[in-house]
Amino acid sequence: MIRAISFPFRKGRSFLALSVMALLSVAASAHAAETIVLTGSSTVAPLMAEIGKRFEETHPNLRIDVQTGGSSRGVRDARAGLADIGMVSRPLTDSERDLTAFTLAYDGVAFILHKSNPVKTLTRQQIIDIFTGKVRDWSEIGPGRGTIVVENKAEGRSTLELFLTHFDIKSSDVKAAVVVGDNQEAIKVIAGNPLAIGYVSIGSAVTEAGLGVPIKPLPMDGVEATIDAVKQKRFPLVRELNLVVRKQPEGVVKEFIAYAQSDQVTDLVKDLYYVPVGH
Amino acid sequence: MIERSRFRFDGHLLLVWAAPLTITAIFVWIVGGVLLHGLDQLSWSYLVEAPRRAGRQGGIGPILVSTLLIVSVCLAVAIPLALGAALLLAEFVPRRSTGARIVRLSLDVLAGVPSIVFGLFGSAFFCSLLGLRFSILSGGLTLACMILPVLIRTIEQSLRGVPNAYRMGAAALGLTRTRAIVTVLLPVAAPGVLVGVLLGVGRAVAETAALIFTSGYVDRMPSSVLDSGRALSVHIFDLSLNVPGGDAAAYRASIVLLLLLMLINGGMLCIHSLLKRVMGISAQI
Amino acid sequence: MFQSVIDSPRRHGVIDVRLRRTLWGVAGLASSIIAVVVAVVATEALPALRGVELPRFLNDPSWHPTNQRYNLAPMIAGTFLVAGGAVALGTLFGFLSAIFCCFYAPPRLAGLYRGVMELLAGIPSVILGLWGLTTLVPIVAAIKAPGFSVLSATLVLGLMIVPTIGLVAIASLQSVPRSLILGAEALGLPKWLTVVRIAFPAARSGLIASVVLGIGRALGETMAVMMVGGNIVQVPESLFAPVRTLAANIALEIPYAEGLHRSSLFVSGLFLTLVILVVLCIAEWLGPEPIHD
Amino acid sequence: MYTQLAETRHGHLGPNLEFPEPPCRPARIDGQARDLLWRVSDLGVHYGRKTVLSSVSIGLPKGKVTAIIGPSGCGKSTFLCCLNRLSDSMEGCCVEGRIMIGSQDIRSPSVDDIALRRRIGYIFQKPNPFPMSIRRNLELPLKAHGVRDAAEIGRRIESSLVAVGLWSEVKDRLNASALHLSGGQQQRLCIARALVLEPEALLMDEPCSALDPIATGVIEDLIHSLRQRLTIVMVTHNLNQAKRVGDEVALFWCRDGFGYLVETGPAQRVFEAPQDELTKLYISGRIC
Repeated sequence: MIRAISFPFRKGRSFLALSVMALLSVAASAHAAETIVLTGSSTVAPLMAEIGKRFEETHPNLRIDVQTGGSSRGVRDARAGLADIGMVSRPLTDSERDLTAFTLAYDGVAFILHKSNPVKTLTRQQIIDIFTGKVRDWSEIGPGRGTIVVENKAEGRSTLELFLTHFDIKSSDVKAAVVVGDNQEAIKVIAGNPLAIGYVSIGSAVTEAGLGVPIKPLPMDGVEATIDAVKQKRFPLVRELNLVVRKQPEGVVKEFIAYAQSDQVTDLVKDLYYVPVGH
Repeated sequence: MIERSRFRFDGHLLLVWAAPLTITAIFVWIVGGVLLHGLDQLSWSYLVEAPRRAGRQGGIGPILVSTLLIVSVCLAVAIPLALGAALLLAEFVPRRSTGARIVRLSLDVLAGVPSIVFGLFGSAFFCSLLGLRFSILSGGLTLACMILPVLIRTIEQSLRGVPNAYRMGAAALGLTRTRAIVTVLLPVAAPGVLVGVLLGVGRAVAETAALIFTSGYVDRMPSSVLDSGRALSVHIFDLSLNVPGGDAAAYRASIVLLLLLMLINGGMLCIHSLLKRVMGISAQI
Repeated sequence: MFQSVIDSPRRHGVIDVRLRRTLWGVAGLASSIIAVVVAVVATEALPALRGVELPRFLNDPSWHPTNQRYNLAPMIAGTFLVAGGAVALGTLFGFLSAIFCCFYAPPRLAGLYRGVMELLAGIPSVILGLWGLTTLVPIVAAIKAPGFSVLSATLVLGLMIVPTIGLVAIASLQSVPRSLILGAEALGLPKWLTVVRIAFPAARSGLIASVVLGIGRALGETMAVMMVGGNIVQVPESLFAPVRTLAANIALEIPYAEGLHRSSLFVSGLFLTLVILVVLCIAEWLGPEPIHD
Repeated sequence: MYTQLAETRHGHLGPNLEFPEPPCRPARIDGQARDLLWRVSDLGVHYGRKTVLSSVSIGLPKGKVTAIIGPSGCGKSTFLCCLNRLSDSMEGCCVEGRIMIGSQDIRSPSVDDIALRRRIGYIFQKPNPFPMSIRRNLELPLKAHGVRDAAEIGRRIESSLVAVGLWSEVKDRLNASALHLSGGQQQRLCIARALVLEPEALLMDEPCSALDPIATGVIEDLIHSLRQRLTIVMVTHNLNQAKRVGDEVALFWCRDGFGYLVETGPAQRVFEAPQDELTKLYISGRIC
């Protein structure tokens, strides 16, 4: 009777070990189908995921896995070969000359204010004064009153780099009241605060404004902030969304990149309010 | 002389009723906001179809499947580990022994590690070192590491709550430690264990940052545990922070997540009452 | 007459010894996870630790990694401030909720409120962050300027840890032997005194555990604090000044950090683990000895 | 009722535990070659540095009821725990000296303490039935010791409940929670729970201290009925109870913090003609 108690215990353990081995062997086979892995910027990822899905329709045994983790991860994984293609929402810096970039789409960056803010436009100098803290109150700009709530982007973000280079300020000079990460979060901050000013991708701004979010994009250097202005290259602040690869792509990866730049996907690019490359 | 005053105003009564009321009010405020925005296009097809237009349309079928897989992998790994460690801490080792204090301190520090660091740890350890790459398995394992501290602490507390009289009673009847634990201690401590599991599931379902780096972003229907799968919270995160015009869909997905939570909590309560009837355990009077 | 029975080999003992050994293995595994986490963070932090002298992490002029400035001090202060406020708030509301559920509420209402807390524990920090961003911050902004502040971060984080503290406190209060409570009530003690003087001390070890779990969750929270805290790197001089915690800092910058910037973020991860260790040792040392085992 | 109990004694308890021939031969009449179940020689017990019991040597006769009396705090309960090694489960308790059963010291590592506790039941002062149904309380020890067959379990439960006089009161609500029973009923359930394993001996630590006189009377009758079948060692404060129930009496006393054995012997002699001065005073009740 007492012996009976311990007997199942021994048998149970060997059964466990057997099932673990079985699980692992099955797993190895599951990955035979060919996969293209993309990692990188969370701004580009939604677009590439849709393009990947459409590309998969015409290539049955191909699987395209799009992962996020930020532009720096895209560069690192592409260089280390962990990912076939890296996604970067900015032009390559000179330290990244070893990678080759393929521009996927363009995206303008515009300043946005709360809808109720009476200010219609801002000159370049006014923007520099606001962001460096020389101007603190809307009354010093024109109509409207109240301390300005300056919204800046986090270190390393592509829109921040673009903003700093365009207005040639150093990131340590910017005096901000709030620092945000993604564009959508930036828009929600501005929508929630009538005295706030910030800069986001034009695509997001136009969409959310269209959906009734109380924000309005500001024209810059006289050019109104619309997707067409970016398409006709009239808008000064534009960033490119790139796919980066370590060595010259070949085979299905090359085909996929060409497909992503082709005009078969312009409807997808427009659906996410970016400007397709082709035109 | 001792008749009750008509209304015995007790300052503490106000305090004790005020706290839950504020918490419930805020909860209703949050959930109300979510329901208001997301309830309109909610339909059965939404729970089954695959997402379209980067999630703004179509359903969340594959994402629900990935979420359930991730949570079950997480619980399947975390609960046995937690039960083992908690049993050791509560039953086999004196509370103040150095071994127990080291285990407890290391778990408490683990409980404080931010979810983003867990994501990086998961992707470095499970994804690259163990070669699981972006997969539901590595997501589940990372989550298991995250919820272990909560599980172990609550289970240990519930085991300590079992009166000593039952342990002595079991010993006096000549039950071995193992059998006493299985037939007497764990059934009596079941309510506390249940609380721990509920908190663990709550944390696992609510996790975003860690899963982005481990279980991934792919919203295709996973074919095996080693496929990358997007969890529901990651989907909500992506829709609300990365996809322009994605808010309505984010709220819709949040409603489904809350329903999923209600389902899991309800399920746990049924398991508990079933357990009580089967084991014949009656609540302590 | 006993001979045949007593001399039977000690088979029972073997099972218990084997159980004890497996349990030690499992506990060892569980407690080794933190070592692996710290190892991963340390290997990634190595380049920055070598490149930048340690004191510079505390007295650099500011935190601008791209311009080689790595001052973490304001963020450490921010973490203590926000986590401390949130734990205080969470403990107050958590304990009051536990008292409500265990002693004051009719059973059906208590069950309902437990359900609310269990759901609140499951709400993703993204949703709480969004709610904070869209509703809480404008309210705080109405009181004083930016709205993104220590106050809103503390409120949101406090709200998040109430369920953790409340549910664990309920479990430990319920394990207080009924005879203790009945004894106190038999003496005609008012309910509040019974709770505070008899039930709480008896369940003290469980209550401490719930607070420690709350501290862990507060220090570890990333997403919600990032959305409502304002993320300005400064030692907040008032309750309404924006703040950035170490965890929010990592979440904010890790996707776009390169080289030394990225490994300096991991150094802040190490600092955060150190902060957690310090806070826990204080809690362990301050926490009075539990009365009974 | 008791014959039923006797028959089941022959049942086999599992493949390797052949049950020895029934012990219920009437004890030999001559008192000298008394048949002792326990032979305890200079037993000492201490928790960490605090000594609770020192140099106790006593023989506990088989088939008889030994009542252990003495003021509280003189280690009576600790002594009882050592007899079936329940002391092992007490944290920080270490025991010295020899406790012999037959020719075997029960504290030697080769002794299987689980089997030992199954043969020697223990009843606590405060009734501690498991928070389960009455049936489950009785089933649990049986299943733990390998009795699987449902009919056997049913019969055993009925016979032990009948033995403690609970059967008529609970037979139609066996699935009700044990915690809903009264104090006296709970204590009798605990005794039934011990009896269901058909032990050789029963250790009872002040079983009736928490019970009303009627319930105490029922338990004392129960002890009377079991005296032939089992060896019973009972700790009690109640001198009349010791007189009524005890065949043998042992007086423990407490001196500067630890307990020791004062005197032991047949109840009749100890109460009428106590040899030790201390016993005389304690029995006459003059020492408070």
